[in-house]
Amino acid sequence: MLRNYKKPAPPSDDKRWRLVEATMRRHGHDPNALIEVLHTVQESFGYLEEEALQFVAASLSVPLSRVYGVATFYHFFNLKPQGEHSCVVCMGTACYIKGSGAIVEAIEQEFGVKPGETTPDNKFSLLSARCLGSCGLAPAAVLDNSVAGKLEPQQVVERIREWTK
Amino acid sequence: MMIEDLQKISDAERAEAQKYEHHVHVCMETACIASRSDQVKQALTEAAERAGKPCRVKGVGCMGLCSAGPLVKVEPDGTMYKGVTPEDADEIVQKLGDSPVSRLECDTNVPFFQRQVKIVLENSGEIDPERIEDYVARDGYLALYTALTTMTPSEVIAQVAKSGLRGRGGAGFSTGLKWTTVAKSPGERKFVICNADEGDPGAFMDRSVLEGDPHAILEGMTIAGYAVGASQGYIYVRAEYPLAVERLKIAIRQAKRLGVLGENICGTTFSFNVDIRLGAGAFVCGEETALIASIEGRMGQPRPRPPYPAEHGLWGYPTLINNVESYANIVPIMRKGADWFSAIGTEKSKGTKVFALTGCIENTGLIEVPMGISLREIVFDIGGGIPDGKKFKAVQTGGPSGGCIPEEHLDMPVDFESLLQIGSFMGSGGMIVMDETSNMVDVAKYFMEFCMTESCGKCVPCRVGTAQMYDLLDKLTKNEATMADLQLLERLCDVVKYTSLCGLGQGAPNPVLSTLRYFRHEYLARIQEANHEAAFLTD
Amino acid sequence: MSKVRLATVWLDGCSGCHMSFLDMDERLIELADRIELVYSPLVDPKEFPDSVDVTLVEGAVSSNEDLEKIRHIRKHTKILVSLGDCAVTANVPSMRNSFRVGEVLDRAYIENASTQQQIPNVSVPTLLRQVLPVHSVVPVDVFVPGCPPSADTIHYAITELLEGRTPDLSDRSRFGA
Amino acid sequence: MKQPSSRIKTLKIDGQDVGAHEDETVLEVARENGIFIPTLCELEGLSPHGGCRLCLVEVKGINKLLPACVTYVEEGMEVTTNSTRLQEYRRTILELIFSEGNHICSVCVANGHCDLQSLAQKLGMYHVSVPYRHPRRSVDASHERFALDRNRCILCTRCVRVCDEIEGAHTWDVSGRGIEAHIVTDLNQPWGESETCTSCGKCVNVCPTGALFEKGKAVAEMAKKRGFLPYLTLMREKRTR
Repeated sequence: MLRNYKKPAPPSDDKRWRLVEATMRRHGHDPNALIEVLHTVQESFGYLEEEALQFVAASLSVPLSRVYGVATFYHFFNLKPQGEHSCVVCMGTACYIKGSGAIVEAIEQEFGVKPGETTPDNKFSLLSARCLGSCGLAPAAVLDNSVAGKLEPQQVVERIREWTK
Repeated sequence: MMIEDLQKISDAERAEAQKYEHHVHVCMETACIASRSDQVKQALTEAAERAGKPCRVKGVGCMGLCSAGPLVKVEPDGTMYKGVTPEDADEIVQKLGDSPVSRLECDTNVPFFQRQVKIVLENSGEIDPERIEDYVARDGYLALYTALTTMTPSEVIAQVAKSGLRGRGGAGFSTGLKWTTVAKSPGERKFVICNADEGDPGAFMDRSVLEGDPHAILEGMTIAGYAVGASQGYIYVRAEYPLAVERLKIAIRQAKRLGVLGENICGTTFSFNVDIRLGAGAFVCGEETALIASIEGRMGQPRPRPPYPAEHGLWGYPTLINNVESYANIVPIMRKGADWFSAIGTEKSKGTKVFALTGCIENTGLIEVPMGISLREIVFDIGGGIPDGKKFKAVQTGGPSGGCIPEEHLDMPVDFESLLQIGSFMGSGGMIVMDETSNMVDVAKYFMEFCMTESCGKCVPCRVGTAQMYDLLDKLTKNEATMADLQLLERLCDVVKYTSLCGLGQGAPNPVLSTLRYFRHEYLARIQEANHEAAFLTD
Repeated sequence: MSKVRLATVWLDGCSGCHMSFLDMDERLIELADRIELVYSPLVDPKEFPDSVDVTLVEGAVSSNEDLEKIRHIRKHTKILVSLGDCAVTANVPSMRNSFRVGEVLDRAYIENASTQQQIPNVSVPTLLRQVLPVHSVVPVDVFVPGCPPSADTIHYAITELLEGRTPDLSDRSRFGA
Repeated sequence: MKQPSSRIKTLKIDGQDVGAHEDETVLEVARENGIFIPTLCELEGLSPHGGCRLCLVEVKGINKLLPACVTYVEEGMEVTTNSTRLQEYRRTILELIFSEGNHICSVCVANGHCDLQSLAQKLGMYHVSVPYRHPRRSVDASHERFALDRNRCILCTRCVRVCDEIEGAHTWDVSGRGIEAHIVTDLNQPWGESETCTSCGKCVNVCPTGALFEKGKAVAEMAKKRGFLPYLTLMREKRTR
């Protein structure tokens, strides 16, 4: 690495970049910290925008295509902004056996979005998870960051309807 | 940090506990919190204050019967309440020391509670996972202290080896042997990794242990670090488990402050640090070489083994990787001895196994049973059988690499070898019960869809093979498949199983193979009912 | 000795394989001593005969008409040979498979048509969802890849079959050539 | 370059006694002895990948199949490279590769110069019995001199490795995973707009199929020149000595 190489400045004066820079500093700008840093970016901004990827790549001295590869390999990362509200339906085996498929179908029908999609008005994103580890409450979903269990499709649809009013 | 300090904390904690006549434990795990247990705890605390009773309310880890949450346990009488709401708080507090609130009572004198043997879960439901003092009061960190001050690393390894403990992550490799290999591998640095990337759908054992007893993992890892000569540990945990991550962070902070983690642990020259690394939603990272790639900040793609991580692991250094449950067994083994541990279980599979019992079963939740128990005891005694008068059809173990076990094998003992023999797999401990309404072709398709989307894409058989098998299963479930399709499916199962690079691909055909083995008639029925023309028609 | 009854059919392909067949030139005359060409775009009969020893199929299965034809042929043929890449792999015709049938028809008959923009629907066969290689519809006995297989390859394949052997094409033919 | 100090091992490949340096792979030794093991992702001069699985061999006493490209020789090893079982597995793997993309040899620039095409012939894979998937994949022709047709990409990652390890640019990488995986330049912008690409063309020449090609080449005209790779690797090793 070049000894006098200057670390790039953040893309804007948005204060959230400080959180990202703090994570990078904590890891000594080590290229190995890429995933940790991407987590911080997503936590701070909600998704990984292109200029963020560029900034992280330059700061950690990681090739652009590798940053993009990592960001798209891991399904936890979003490259597009998410809706104001989100519903993550668990598709783990226990939830599947207990009918989480019907919940997804009901949401698809009512709001016209498939898992991974956001409504055009940006109000609501439907997501699916591999397993929330809340199998005892199957079928379960995360409605705006809180886990809810033993759900009926209609119950979830009504909750989302309130969000999208 | 000296033994006297540990003793002092322990004594103080016990003395504090003595002040209270009643102890109310509220489960504060993801599943119970989802049923508002945090509010229940708050309400109980306030109710106790109002009533002025000598009562201590504390948040604890999993008590097992997750489907009946929020669970509340009252000590010393051991009354268990289920489905508690904040509105019940006053009544529960009023009745303390009196007869229990019968409408909320959960009978603990049943096989679900009586048949379990708790080693890994010994502290779950007993201690407040966010207070190290509570852990210390139950002899926490005593095993570490003893190991560091009275045993050599090879004596520690010898004890683990003698216990007969086998890795709880799935394949059941001898833990002692793994530790020996890492200890003997030359390397200027070594690493200890805890695999907490619990990705099997329908499995939450590791989450429960991390949320309910995080210090047990830290202590187990530190003992491992001492044994193999590592000074740095990583816990690779799923980002989907925020509460577990939070509790681990708290635990690490507290352990460092107490001097049982960090520099010069327990006043010795041994130093050991633990950092958390977050997964990012890739099941394949449960595979150890992919996990290492992920900690190194790269795509989680496995590489061919050998060389094994024990010799050539994180950044090329010898690396010990065990899963959460394996580490959780270390402290009890060190404290109670190898002989005590190896007396539990079967000849080749020692100790206990934690299972997440879910699906179409009366008692859904977390159980810990001795190895060698029969599946029938688990499903019908502990699990309470199938609800709504339906008939049992199969139990699925081993996650996406496992298999579906039919009624005829229910009397088989649960151990590593027996499960393999009947075409399943111990796996990490997910156990999903299916009743007569489950269609096995659908189940096979469900798991294949999982493997297809979780395939990293590096090797051809897994990347393309799982997609092709999924398409064939999809055709079967849509009643469009022919006998030729079934033959092709079987041929692909063989190729993918034997030519894939890592365990994900090698195991991907198992759900198909096991359902074909025991439920072939369901596949044939789909073919007989099929309309073969549909596949050709214009869209 | 009675002659071997040979048929050739042309499904969705460019007829190049048939051209290559004709490129056997004078060897065709030799073959004529041992073979009776009972059905082919090259000869008159319009009905596929009830009993054929060997059928060479050029072209992929693209329409409901192809589908019916190849099933009928399979029923009445002892040895079915996929001749050329279209029959073996679906080749160029299958390039439409990445798109929906509607999209393809729109592109061909509406978007790119300067006059009479209209999708033909009278007395033309219906297109299948996907263009398929022959073996995904009926069992195939011999595969002769190539685009087209050379006259030498075709001659070799036929003479081997006449001798009752399965042709080994390892040095003679490959996809695309 | 083999170290003079490296020890010699003796082993059997397909019944033939062979000697090898201990730091050699089964694949290298087989090649030295004129024994053919099919490969696709492997390319001499690049780091091993182990993804195509065509070089899997049987080793006596080990119940798993091992990739010859990353399996090092051991004393007394008995290797079988061409059993009926291996032949069948290899054909099926080739069928899977053909079924994954849109490989239409007859209209491909690399027709006649393609590793995949010639392996199919060599291993006797005359038809693909698994259904073709016919994915809808994009073509990137934004670069001045080269183009990428993802329909013909088999994800061997030779381009990714040559760009990273030999050219040092790391313009290419794999995006996504599983059946959705595909190669991208930089942050997935058009190749022609890549800031890191040096237009050296190494990726084009190591590509085993017609996925990466020079513009202006018609069907069957895209022959690949790979002589530079062992040469550059050798020169590098000399320099670091």
